[in-house]
Amino acid sequence: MVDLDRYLKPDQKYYTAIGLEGSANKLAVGIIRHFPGQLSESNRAEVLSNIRDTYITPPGEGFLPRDTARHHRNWVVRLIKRSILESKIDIDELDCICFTKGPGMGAPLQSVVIAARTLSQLWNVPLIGVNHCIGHIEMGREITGADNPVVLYVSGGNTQVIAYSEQRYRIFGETLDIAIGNCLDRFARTLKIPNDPSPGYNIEQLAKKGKNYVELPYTVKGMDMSMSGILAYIDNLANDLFNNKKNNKIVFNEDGSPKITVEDLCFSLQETLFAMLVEITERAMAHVGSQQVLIVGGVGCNERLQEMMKIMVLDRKGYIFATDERFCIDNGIMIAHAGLLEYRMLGEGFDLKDTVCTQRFRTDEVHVKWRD
Amino acid sequence: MSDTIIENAKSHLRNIQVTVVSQGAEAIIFQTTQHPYLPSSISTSSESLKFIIKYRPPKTYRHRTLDQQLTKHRTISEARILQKLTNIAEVNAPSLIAIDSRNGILWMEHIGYELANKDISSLKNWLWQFNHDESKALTNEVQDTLRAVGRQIGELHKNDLVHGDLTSSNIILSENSKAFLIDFGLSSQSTLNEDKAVDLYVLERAILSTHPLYSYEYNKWLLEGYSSVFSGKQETKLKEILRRYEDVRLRGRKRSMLG
Amino acid sequence: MTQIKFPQFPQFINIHRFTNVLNSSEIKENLIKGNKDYDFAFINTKLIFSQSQLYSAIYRSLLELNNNNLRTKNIHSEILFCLSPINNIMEALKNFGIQNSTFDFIVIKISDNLEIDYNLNIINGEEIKFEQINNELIKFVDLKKLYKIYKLGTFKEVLNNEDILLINQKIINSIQLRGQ
Amino acid sequence: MPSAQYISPDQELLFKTNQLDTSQLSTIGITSGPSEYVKIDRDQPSEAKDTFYGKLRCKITNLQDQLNIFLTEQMGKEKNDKDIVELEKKLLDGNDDE
Repeated sequence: MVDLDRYLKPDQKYYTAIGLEGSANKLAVGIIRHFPGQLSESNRAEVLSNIRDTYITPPGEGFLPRDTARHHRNWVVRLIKRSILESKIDIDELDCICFTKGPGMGAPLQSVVIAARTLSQLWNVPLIGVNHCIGHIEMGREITGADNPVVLYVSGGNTQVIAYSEQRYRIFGETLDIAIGNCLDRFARTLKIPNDPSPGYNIEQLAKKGKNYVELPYTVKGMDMSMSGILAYIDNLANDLFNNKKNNKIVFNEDGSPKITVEDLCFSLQETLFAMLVEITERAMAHVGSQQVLIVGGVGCNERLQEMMKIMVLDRKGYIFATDERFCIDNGIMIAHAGLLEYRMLGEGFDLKDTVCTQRFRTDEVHVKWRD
Repeated sequence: MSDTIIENAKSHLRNIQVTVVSQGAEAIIFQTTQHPYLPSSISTSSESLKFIIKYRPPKTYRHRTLDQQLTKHRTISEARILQKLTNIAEVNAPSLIAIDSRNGILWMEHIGYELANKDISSLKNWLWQFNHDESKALTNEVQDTLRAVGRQIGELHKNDLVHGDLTSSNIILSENSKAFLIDFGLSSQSTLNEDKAVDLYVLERAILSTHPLYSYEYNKWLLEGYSSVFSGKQETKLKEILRRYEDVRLRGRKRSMLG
Repeated sequence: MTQIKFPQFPQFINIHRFTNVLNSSEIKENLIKGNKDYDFAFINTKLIFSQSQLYSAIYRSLLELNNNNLRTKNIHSEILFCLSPINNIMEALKNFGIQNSTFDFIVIKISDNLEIDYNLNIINGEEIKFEQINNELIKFVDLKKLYKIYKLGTFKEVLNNEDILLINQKIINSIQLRGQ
Repeated sequence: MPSAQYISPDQELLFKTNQLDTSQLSTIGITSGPSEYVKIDRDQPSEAKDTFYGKLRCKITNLQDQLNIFLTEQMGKEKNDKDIVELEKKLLDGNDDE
């Protein structure tokens, strides 16, 4: 077991950290408390505050990084104030200020790290940069108690199957092109459905009313998968449906009446994409010899994905872990948690020059010092 | 996998006595002494009285239509690869006997024999016999065998086929010590040197993790065998594959978690 | 006559071998007319290289029947279709069925019961033993045509044991994978 | 009074808030508005309170506007308009597609 208290000061009763997340369209602040000793069933991290404000765009619209960055810039101070108020902590109790170093969108990451650097100099509290995905994994493990799961990380920007080995979270299989969340969001745009609370959520509600399954390309290659082909194919079907292209026999019957509905398309897209995810996850489990699966990332809140994964995992007599939207959607508490773990091992913060954000930041680049 | 899956398999294999050999993420491998259509009196395949049945069970998490399509498609493409390998003399692979693509069933020739400890003569089990005895682990016989295995993979890649899951358990030594490649569930046709490099990298990591003591020599001999099949104008192709192999190793292609 | 049965399927497979048949054209006519008394598979021996080839085709047709996936009108025509590597029923009947000039053929009856409850008086020819050592059948084979139909590669006149095993395997591969 | 210094090979400039009467200033900058994508803007910065920090925010917003305008002009000198839009997009959106 790794000693997490090598830098515990004699009179220190707990550790406290604040986490700032803004790699995509969600700005989030979280404050967490660890008590000395190993994290376990009996020694859980305490969530003091976990608030989030999502930059919403009108239906059919994507979001420009500059507007997202502006949203983060103009809300971050208010959110931090509210979070500290809510957590009832005193500023000088803070051991470190954690921020998302990457991966993510450049401009939004920048807005948040400037706030973090300013606070660090204002309060003289060390800075810790956190890999967004490691945040999801560590928070997922802490909340669900899964000690060594295969992790399926599915969000707007990422699609990865990850397994821990030798102090690294290694990427087992991943998307060869666009992330699953991105695929769902862009299809939502084609359908012009609202982005509030999230395009993925609205696709899920439509999919629940879908009845007949439309055959879509199934593109798994070994441990990886690709989705841009599926998106192009289903976009085409949707456009033919909207533009009444009667010659498309998949979409229209002989008599010209539509054979499928938007709900059917959403249903079929989910069935195909999630089947691919569950397949590569099962392959990773068999390979690593693990019986646990943890789903993290925004798309992890999808009930159909959780249901399909559960069927597979129970079939293998394993266990499935998923978190609710407080944790599986981008949040600040996960950055605080992962950052605090790093801080407890380092005993000091990053130099200012090391707090530069990066849009590309692979999960297996991080040395996981806090696990043996 | 649960017993319902084995029951399921038996419903498609009426009156066939089977024993489970292994269970992977996708398929169950059974063994039987009954040939599907040759009366035992004239079983023409060589004296082997054992046959392999590879069964892809339905995956209940998938939509039924999608599941049937996938099972059918994968069973057929694996059989097609066995067909291709029949036409490539240099590569040893099990022969196809029968296929029931709708129910995801593939009958094929059984390869290998029982080692002293009753295990199947896979390269893994065969090498493990010498684990605790350096003098036996690095003999000429082992060297020749590993070079032979390397040649098999070289011939496979020369014919633009990629295995997709090369481990020492997917290589079987026959009675007359010929090396056979098995389990083409993840195999595909590919001219890309990148795919061939990843094939080699997956094997290297597998050898490293299952035979850590002598993995340096084993991987060296495998590569020697592999390179020996590329002669004449093929050598530029070999150089390109080996260069890609280096990139893949440096990038620590995510397959690295095999180690 | 030879009777075999596959473990997985309930039907009994009765195989007869006829030579010096004189009324092929009459049989062919009745077949085309769909005469009930001619409910058998009539296969000419020119392309039957081995027993495992024949059994592999019969196995596949019974499997298709079992999966109610027959592509032809009955089990007997399905056997002919399953012998062919090309996914075209007319082509299969032409290559493997009997012509007016066929003197030598194999007759197969798939029946649900053990006893032989039919007769082959409709054939004016001599029934001989089918159950010969495997390679005997090769004598009746038109090798050149076999190579062409099953795309066996460069033609080789004299076949050693290894050649025979390889050709047999290539044929079985095509039978099992036709149209899949 | 917040200031910003611009040093380049051929010139050196010092920027200061150019509006002494802070009541004229606000936290809504000319150059930091939303893109034309945004129909309803819910993300304006909060109003400035009448405090030291409140006034400081207004001055800095003003200073930032001056800098953005000056730097955009600098870019304009060498490039034609199309490149500017392209360069601006790259700077602002960091070539992330949305």
